Amino acid sequence: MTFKGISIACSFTTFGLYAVLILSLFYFFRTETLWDALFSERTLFSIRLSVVAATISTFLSVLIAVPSAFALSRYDFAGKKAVDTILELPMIVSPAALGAMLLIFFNNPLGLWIQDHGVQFVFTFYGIVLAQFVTVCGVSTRLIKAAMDEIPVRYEAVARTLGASPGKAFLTITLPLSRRGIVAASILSWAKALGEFGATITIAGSMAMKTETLPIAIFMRLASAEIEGTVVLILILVSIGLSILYIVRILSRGDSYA
Amino acid sequence: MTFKGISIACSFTTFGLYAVLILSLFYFFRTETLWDALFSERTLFSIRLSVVAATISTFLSVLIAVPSAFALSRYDFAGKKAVDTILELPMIVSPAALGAMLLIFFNNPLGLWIQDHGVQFVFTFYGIVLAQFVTVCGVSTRLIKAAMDEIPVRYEAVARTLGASPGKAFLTITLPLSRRGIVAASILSWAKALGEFGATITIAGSMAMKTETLPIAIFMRLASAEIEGTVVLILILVSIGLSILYIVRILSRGDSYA
Amino acid sequence: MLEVVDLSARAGGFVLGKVSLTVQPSSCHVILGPTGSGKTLLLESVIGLRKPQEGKVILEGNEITGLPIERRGLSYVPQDLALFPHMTVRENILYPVRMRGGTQDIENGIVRELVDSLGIRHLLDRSVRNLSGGERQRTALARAMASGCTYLVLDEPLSALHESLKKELWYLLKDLQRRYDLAVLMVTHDLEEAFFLGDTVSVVLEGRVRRQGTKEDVYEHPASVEVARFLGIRNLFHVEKEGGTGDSPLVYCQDLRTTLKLSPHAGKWNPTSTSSFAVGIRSENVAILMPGELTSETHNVIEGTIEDTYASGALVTLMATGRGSSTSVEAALPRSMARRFALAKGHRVLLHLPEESLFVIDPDSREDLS
Amino acid sequence: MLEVVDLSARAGGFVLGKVSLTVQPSSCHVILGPTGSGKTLLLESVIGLRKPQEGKVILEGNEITGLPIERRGLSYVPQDLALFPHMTVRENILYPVRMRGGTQDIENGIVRELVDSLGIRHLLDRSVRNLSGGERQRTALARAMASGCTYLVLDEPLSALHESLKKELWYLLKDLQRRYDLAVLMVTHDLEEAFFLGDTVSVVLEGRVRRQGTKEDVYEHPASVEVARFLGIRNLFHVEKEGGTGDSPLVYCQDLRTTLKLSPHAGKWNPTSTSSFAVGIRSENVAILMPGELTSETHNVIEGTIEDTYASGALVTLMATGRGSSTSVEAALPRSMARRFALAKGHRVLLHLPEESLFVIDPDSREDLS
Repeated sequence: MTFKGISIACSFTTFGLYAVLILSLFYFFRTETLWDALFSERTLFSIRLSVVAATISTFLSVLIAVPSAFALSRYDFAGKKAVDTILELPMIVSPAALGAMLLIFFNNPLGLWIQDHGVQFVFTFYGIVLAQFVTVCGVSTRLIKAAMDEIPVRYEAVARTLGASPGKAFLTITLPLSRRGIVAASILSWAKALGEFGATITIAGSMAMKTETLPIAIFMRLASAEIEGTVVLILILVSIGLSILYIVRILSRGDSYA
Repeated sequence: MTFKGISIACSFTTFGLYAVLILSLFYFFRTETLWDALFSERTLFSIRLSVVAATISTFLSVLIAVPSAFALSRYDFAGKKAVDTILELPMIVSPAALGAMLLIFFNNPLGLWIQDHGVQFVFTFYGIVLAQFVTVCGVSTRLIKAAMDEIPVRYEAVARTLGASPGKAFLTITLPLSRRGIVAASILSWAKALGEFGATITIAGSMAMKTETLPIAIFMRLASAEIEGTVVLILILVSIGLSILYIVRILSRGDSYA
Repeated sequence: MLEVVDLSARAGGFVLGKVSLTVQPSSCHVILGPTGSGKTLLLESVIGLRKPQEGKVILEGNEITGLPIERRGLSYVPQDLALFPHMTVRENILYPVRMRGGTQDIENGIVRELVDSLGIRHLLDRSVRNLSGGERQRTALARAMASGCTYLVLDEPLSALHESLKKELWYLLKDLQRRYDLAVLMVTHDLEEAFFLGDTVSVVLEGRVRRQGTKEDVYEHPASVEVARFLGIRNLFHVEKEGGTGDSPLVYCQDLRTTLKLSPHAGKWNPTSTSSFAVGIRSENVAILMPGELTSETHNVIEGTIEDTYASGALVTLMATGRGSSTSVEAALPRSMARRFALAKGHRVLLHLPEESLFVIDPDSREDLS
Repeated sequence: MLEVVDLSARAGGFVLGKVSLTVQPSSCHVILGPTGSGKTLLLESVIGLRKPQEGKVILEGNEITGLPIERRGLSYVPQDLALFPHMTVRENILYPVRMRGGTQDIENGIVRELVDSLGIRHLLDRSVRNLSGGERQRTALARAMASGCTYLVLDEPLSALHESLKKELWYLLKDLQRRYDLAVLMVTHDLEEAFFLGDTVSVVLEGRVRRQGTKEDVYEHPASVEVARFLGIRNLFHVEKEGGTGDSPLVYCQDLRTTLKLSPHAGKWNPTSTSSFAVGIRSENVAILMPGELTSETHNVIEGTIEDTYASGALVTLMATGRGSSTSVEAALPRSMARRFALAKGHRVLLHLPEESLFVIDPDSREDLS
């Protein structure tokens, strides 16, 4: 077998692994249970809860990620390296540890004060949003920074020689040029928020009809051996995931400023 | 405030968020409990279990990722897009769903046969390794592919005009040139395997002294309100995470073939 | 002998038309064309980096079109040289020897000779990352030639170098070519380089070979408007047949309002079927006569006024317009001559377009002349 | 007037020494140097993209060193042009108008004029992604000039273009410069471009200005070995003072085994303190005399044998070695002349090194001559 053949075979092995996992779901797939499971009040609540929470957390993180990413991509400032490093923390540290850190924070005096005088986070919808935000904020900043790094600084420099202030150069050049990268980063962040499990279950628990997001519902149903219902939920998540990959792939096609 | 100032302030906000989370751990940090928690049999078992499982799963995935990444980076073949897309699945789909898919697979006839005649995966050490492997294999392939994409194809092409077969060109040119990228990818994959929570807990459960990895131990201790012990475990994970980020940053510095 | 026969290739939407060319032993064939004309695509098809759609590549009588790259027997230096960055100069040079299972010794036969004639002995233990531009070129050449192969394929290998260094390497290449009897196929967009190094030249424009021949032939007779423009010739004029014999035809040039005498070797045209066509002349072939110098040679002389002069390097270029004409003639003359004649804007000059330097534009391409 | 005074800058480990230069109104100052010599660093410090370590930039009497980029009043065209890819040609050109709050109308005053004189009216609604090389250049120039600013800073703006297109743009640039009274500061590594476009030239080598002056001055008197080599001059010879008056000194050239007469304007040297130094001559200034042509001018003529000839484009270069000498002289002569004399390898020729073309190398740099 040629070298080329072996390497391609390896890549199909990995492919096969994931494909078998998806296909094996269909062994337990029943059309009847699809509708039952899909339109049960509890499933619909999970879907709505997941979508709303992921949307809010993604919106918030992109809002702060765009200017942060620009600062990290364009300016040199004291502490830049520290900021850049800590952004990867949620990608490296276990989500369970992240959730635990949140829970521990709310057992601190400051956290307790916030809980008493502001918003209740532990075991609530806000806790879900916060868990997702903490997981996603670093990722979206990193992705948007990568998109902005792709845009040569010279565009802004030239815009400035043409009379644009730094803010105007950002609004008229950098922002429109990184638009597709920002959209792609938002979608990927949204998918990550939607699938967040470890941090969410740690801070918000797994209360049916209250904090049961889709991933938590999968875990709970499986624990109670409802395989057919679980399969339906997994298929929903997998379909959303694959559609998102497809969209992002289209968005990032042919983006080159070299 | 200038535009530059605002954007830098935003990046420090994100930084502050994560920094506060880490700092709040120290509110519950007691030196006495550090040693107690660290050297308890159960903690040591968790650490050993996590390190061994993560090392095995990372080794296996890098082993298959290197040739797969080369095929994806260098060759055009039927189904390449499908392979490339599905590799991102574990990054997009919830780890809980991934674990559930594994569990469901082992309830299939094929999976049951494997369990009966080969290795027992559900609720065992092998289940942990498999969960980590499934989570990490796509990521490591993607990272190594990115490293290989950085190396201009012309190096191999020129090597071939100088008399090298495709296999020799890979061994003498591509592999040494992507060495640092492969090492960095392995380290990041190892960190991801170490922190894996959702898939592991779904397929391997959370049995003390059997399948309790570090992230699962954090979750379990927090559930039983042992905050001080949890803090120690989190600090271990965070320190490993930050050291790895630092190492990877050094490795990926100054790698340019343009 | 390396032959390319009816080769066509495609990259994305770009199509390279049927190309045929021959590289004679111990000679250099240059493929000359602007960026994006398909030169590199052609070279990569010959080397085997791309599958051609049609056509053959034949090396010393054997077809090599289907062979894997490593068994074609062509040495290749790409535009960016592709020196292996993780190896020293020595390791780079010995790479082809190693791949072909030879003795990995820098003191062995041809390798030793190359190291000395390229003057890179002192660099052997350096990493290729720390070489200067010229040192990189020499190393890449040594590596390509170390396998002893005498067919060398070069893709604009000097384009990154500064002019004076580039010229040093031209001399070096010529020297190597003679010493090792190399057959060189090379691509460039640099006119001077092409006409310095090439024995034969193919001009490629938009994926098609538009002109092919010996260097003198291509240089003096571009044959089409596009090729003439590409070679930097701006003196192109409409003419109509007027009379004269086949040996020395006379044409009337409306643009310059004068009658021109052509040489019989001025180019392919059929005076009986074509009555209206175009002629051209290189600016350095336009001579300036001082009023007293006007001899019995009364043909092909125009009286004009200097519109503008541009000095650049060795040559001074001037634009002059004949009386009653709106078309200007470009003349380039050595700086010393321009100084002696004290030529300046507004001066009257006599421009001589020598008949042996006028070439005829292939009438098929005449319509492109605006 | 744009003045740069004692500017020094640093990028990584690279240091640009103290540079002073002046761009006179309506003139063009060219910074000429090879890749990596610090040209772009210098330009970026003037534009404000980099903070200089020391020195001042003064525009029409006002120091602008500390001003933000957008308030310096300099228009800039970078090497890659940096046309905004998400805008049409029209939007690109109107960008500076929009940023300065002017009427965003292409038919307004200078913008309209520019669109017409640059010939880009038909491109206005095209995306800049689909422009050809020349169209991109014209758009970039129009955009830089649309704000009405008459100080233009260009960073090798033509380096990506093919030769013939490049020349078209040289003429266009000259024309724009005259029409709009532009003061241009421009960087290039292209010798021909520098001496075509520049009124004054600074040669920058390894972060230091090595020669500065009018274009003729720099071209004819490189003054140091490095600058001469960089300008492509290979005829550099050791000489020793022999005699003659201050007006027409005589030197003995060991390399060529002959006595040479120098002109009083040959360069700065002090015949009393320096007895041994070097002279140079451009290859195109070396004349070939036919045996009969030898006149009363007996000085500076060498009898030599042609070692090699190289034809390339308009000029033929030949290397000739004098009797008993091992140093060869490079002479470049027009192709037509080489043909008329039928010069070939082995022929004997008389080489004339005219005294007015010989220049003296600054003795401080003499030791670099190998």
